[in-house]
Amino acid sequence: MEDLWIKFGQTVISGLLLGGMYSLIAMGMTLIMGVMKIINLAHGALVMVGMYVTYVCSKNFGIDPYIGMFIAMPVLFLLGCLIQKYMINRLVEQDSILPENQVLLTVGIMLVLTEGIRLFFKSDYRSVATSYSSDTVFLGAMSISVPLVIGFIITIIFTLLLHLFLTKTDLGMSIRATAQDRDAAVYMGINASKITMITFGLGAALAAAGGSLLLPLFYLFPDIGHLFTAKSFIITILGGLGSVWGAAIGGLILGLSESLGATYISMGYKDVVGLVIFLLVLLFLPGGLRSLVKR
Amino acid sequence: MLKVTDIDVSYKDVQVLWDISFEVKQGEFVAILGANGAGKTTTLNAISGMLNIKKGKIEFLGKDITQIPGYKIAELGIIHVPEGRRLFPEMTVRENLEVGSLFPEAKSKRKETIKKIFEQFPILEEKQNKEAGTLSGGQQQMLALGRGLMALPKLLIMDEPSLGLAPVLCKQIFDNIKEINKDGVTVLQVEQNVVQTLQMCDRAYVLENGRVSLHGTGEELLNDEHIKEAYLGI
Amino acid sequence: MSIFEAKNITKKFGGLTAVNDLSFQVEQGEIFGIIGPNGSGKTTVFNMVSRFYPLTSGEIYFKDKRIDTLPAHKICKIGIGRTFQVVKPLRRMTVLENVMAGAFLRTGSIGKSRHKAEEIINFCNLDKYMHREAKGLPIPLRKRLEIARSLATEPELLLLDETCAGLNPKESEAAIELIRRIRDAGVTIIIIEHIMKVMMGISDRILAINFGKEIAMGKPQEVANHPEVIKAYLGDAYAKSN
Amino acid sequence: MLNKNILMTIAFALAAIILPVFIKAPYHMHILILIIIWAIIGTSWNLLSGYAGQVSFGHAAFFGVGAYSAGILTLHYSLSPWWGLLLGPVMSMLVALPIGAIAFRLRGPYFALATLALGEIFRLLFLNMTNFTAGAKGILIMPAITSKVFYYYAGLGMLALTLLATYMIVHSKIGYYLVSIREDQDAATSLGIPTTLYKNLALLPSAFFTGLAGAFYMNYVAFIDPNIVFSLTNISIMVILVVMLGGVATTWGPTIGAALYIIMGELFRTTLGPANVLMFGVLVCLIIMFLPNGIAGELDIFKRFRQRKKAGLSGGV
Repeated sequence: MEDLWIKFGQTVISGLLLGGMYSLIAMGMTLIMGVMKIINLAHGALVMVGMYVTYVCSKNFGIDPYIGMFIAMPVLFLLGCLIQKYMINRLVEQDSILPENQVLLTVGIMLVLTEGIRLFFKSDYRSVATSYSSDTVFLGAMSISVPLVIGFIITIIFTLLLHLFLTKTDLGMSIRATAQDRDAAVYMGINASKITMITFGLGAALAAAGGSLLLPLFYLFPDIGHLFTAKSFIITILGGLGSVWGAAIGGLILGLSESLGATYISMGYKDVVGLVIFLLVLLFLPGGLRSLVKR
Repeated sequence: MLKVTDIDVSYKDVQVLWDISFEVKQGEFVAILGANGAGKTTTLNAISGMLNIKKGKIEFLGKDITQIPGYKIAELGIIHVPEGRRLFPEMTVRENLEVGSLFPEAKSKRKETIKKIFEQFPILEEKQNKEAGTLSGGQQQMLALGRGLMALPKLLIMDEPSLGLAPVLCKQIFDNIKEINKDGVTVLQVEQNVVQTLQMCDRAYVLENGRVSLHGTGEELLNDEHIKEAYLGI
Repeated sequence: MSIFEAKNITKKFGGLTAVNDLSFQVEQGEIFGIIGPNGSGKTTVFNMVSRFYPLTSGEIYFKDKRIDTLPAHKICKIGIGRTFQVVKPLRRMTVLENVMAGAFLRTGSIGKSRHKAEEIINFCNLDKYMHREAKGLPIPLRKRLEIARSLATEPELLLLDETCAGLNPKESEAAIELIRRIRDAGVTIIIIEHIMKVMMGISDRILAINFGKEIAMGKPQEVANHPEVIKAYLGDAYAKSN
Repeated sequence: MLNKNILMTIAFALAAIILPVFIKAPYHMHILILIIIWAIIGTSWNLLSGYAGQVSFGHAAFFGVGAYSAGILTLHYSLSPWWGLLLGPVMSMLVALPIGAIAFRLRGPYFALATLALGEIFRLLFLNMTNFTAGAKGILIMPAITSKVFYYYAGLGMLALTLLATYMIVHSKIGYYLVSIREDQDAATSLGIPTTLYKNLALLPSAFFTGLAGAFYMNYVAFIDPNIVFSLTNISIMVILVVMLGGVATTWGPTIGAALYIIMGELFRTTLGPANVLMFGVLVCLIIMFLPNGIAGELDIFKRFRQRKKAGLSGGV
C-alpha cells in the first residue's frame, strides 16, 4: 500500500518538474503566437538548435549545460530575429490563396534547421554527461532526479524574470500592447515591426533555455524538435494564447498527465493523453484555461 | 501647427480621399464632420502615418511628416485616440497609461502625468489595478483619453469619442476634452454628434464623399442649413 | 399583409444590450428602412434575422413561420437574402462566378445557374465586369455585386446593409435606382442606412433606433422630424432650437 | 481554348502511357511510381485544402489507414493485399467522418491544429495497438507481382481516376460552393450554403483517394510501419509542400509538385548526398516567399487572364 503511494507521489512530482521545463518552451511559443497570430511549426526546431548549441559548448569546450544555456539563448535570440525579419515578415502583405502561407514557411524553416543540424551532427543520438546526471535526491521515500530539480528551479526563476520583464519594463509592456492591439500600439508610438522581431527572438531564446534544461534528461537528435513543437502547442492552447501564466500551468498539467499516463496507462499512450486534452480544449475551451479564470 | 495640403489616399486599390486640405492652428479646437463612409477616420489615419499617401503633403510644426511611419508620428507630439478606444484589454488601467508614455520626455514625467490624470478622472485611480477590458464604456473612453494625454501631446486627435456612449457620459467626455484644449493642447476631433461638437469647436470642416465640402467656424456651420440637410435630408 | 415580423427581439453581448426589446412588422412589397447613429444596433438586427447571432430573447416570423430557430444557411433557402456592411466578395472568383454561387441555391446545373447569373448581372448593370475577379473591383461595384449575388438566390425579402455608405451622390443615386427596380420586381426590402438622406427618398416606412431601442417609426417625413431622431443625430440643442 | 486543354490532357495521357517503352531502368520506373503515389495524395489534399480552403495537417491518417487496411487483410486474414484497394479507401472515408465531425467545428489555424493532433493520434494508436497492427515492427508482405511496369500502369489508372473525379467535383456546383467557402465562409452561409455539409463533401473524396494511395503504397513497397505511413513530417506536411510547390487549387499543380518533389529529391540525393533534404527545405522557403501560389498557380495567372476574355471560366474554380 505504501509503495503504491510512493510510486504515485514520485509520478506526480517528476511529472510536475518535467512539465515546468516544457512550459518554459511553451512560453516562447505563446509570446510569438500572441504577437504574430501565427502557428510556428519551427518552434521545436529552435529548441533543438538551442540544445545543440549547449551540447557543443559542453562537449567541445567543457562548459556545463546550465552555463551553456546562457550562450545558447543569445545565439537563438539572434537567429529568431533574423528569421522573423527576413523571412516570415516578408509574407505579411502577400496575397496567396491559402492564408496559411506563413505557417507553411515555418515548416520550411523547420526543415532547413533540422536538416542543417543533421548535416553537421548526423542522426546519431547524443547526450551530455555531467557528474550529476544520474544523481537523485530523496524526498522522504521518493527519489527525484537531480537535473529535474535544478531545471525546475531555474524554470521558476526564469518565469518570474519573464513576468517582471513583461509587466515592469517598457519593452515588455510594448510586447504585450502589440499582442493585444497592434494598431493601437502604433498609435502610442510603438514600433510594432521591431517589437515583433524582438518577440520572435525572445521566443527562440526561451525555447533554447527550455531545451538546454532538458538536455541532461533527453537524448539529443535532429528530429527531437517535433516532440517539442507538439508539446508547446498543447500547452499554449491549454493555457490560452499569449499568457505566460497560462503556459506555466499548462506545462504542469501536461507534464503531470504524461507522467500519470505513462505510469498508469502505458508508456506508449502517454502522448495520446496530451493530444486528447489538446483536442478537448480546442473544442470546448477555446480561450484555454485562462478563460476559466475570467468567468 | 498642422497643415494638410491636397492629399489623396487609397486603401489597397480603392481611392478614399481626394484633395483634402485643411489646417489646424496652435491651441485651436477643430472638428471634422461628415456621414459614415465620408472619409473622416481615413483622414485621421493619414495624419498619424498609418496609410500611404499618394499625393499631397502633411506638415506639422513646419516639418514635412507625409512619409513618416506611424510609430514616429506619436513621438513628434501627435497623439491619436482611435475610434472604438482600442485599449489594451488585458492590461491594467495603470499599465495602459504607462504604455502611453514611452518617449524619454513623457517617461520622465510619467508619475506627475498619471497623478494629474487621476485628479481629472478619479474613477481611473479607483480602478487602476483592474484590467481595461472590464471597464464600462464611459470609463474606457476616459482611459483612452488619459492614455493619449500620457504622451504629453501637442496635437490630440480624437476619433468619435462619443461612440456608443449615453448622452450624459457624452457630455462629460466632451467637457473633459474642452478642458484639455483650454490647458493648451490643440485638438482635432471627428464626431457624429454634430451640434455639441459645433458648439464647442473653434472651426469645423465637413467631409462628403472623400472631399471637403464646407468649412467655417462652429457658429457659422451651426446656422448653415446645409448641415441639417446633409445629416437628415430635410 | 405582413411578410415579416420581429417580436420583442433582444440581443445581449455579455453585459452590453445591443438590441433591446425591438418589435416591427414589414409589409409585402414595401421598402422598410432602419436608421440610427453609429453603434445603435442596426447591423445586430440583421445578424439576428439572418441567424448569424442567436437571439437572447424574442421571436422572428417570416411568412407566418417562426424562423429564429433555423440554422443560418436555411434562412436564405426560405427566401431571405442579405448583404454585408463590410462587403464580403468571394475575392478570387469572377463577378459571374460570384453570382453563380448564389444561383446554385435553386439549381444544380451549371448551365442554368450561369444563365440566371448572366440575367441578374445584366439587371444590376454589372455586365461590363462579368469576367473580372471580385478582388479588383472598387467599392461601389463590390456593393452592387453583393446585391446581385444575393438576388441570384431568389429572395422574397432582401436585407440591405448600408448599401450607400461611402458612395458619392451619383453612385448613391444609381444604387437607389437599382433598389427601386428590385422592389418593382416583387422583392420586399429591409434597408439599413446611416445617411438619412438616402432613406428619405426610397423608404415607405422607417424605424429609427438608438441604443438598440425604437425611438420612432412611421413615414420618412414623420421620422425625420421626430424630436428624438433629431436629438440622436444632431444632439440635444438642435432638437430644442428647432 | 477548351479544346486546347483537352488536347493537352490527351497528349499528356498518351505520353504517360507510352513512357515505359522508353524508360526501362527499374530505378527510373520506381521514381515514376513514387511520383504517381504523391500525385494522388496531393490531388486529394488539394480538393479539401486548396479548393475548399480547409488546410489539413493530418492527411497521413487517411494514407495510413488505407495502407494498414491492405496490410491487415494479409496479416490477419491471409487475403491478397490487393483487396486493400477496395477496403482501404472505404476505411479512410469511415475515419474521415469522425475527423470531420471534430475538426470542422473549428476554423482556420485551429482547424489545422486539430487535424494535426488527430493525425498524430492515429499514428500513436497504430503504434500501440500491437495485437492488431503489429506496432512498430510493421507489416511486411510478399508481393505476388514484382513487375514495375505493372505497378506503373495500375498507379497511372488510379491517378487518372483521382484527377477525373476531383476535376468533375470542382467543375460542378459542389466546386463553386467549396471555393465560396474558402473565399468567405460568412458570405457562403448568407447564400444558403450549408458549409459543414459541403466541407464533408470535399473531405470524403479526399480521404477516399488518399486511402487508395495508401493501399497502393502497401502493395508496391510491401512494408509499412506507423512511423512511415502516419508520419507527420514525411506525409501530412510533405503533401502540403508538394501542392504548394506545384500550385494550390489548380488541376495539374499537385502532379507537377509531386514530380518536382520526387525528381529533385532524387537529384539532390545523388548530387548533394546528405544535404538533399536541406536543399529541399531551402527551396520550399524560397517558393513560399517568392511564388506564393506555386509554379502552376503563378503560370495560371496568365492562362486565366486569357481564358477570361474569351470563355469567362476561370482556373480558380
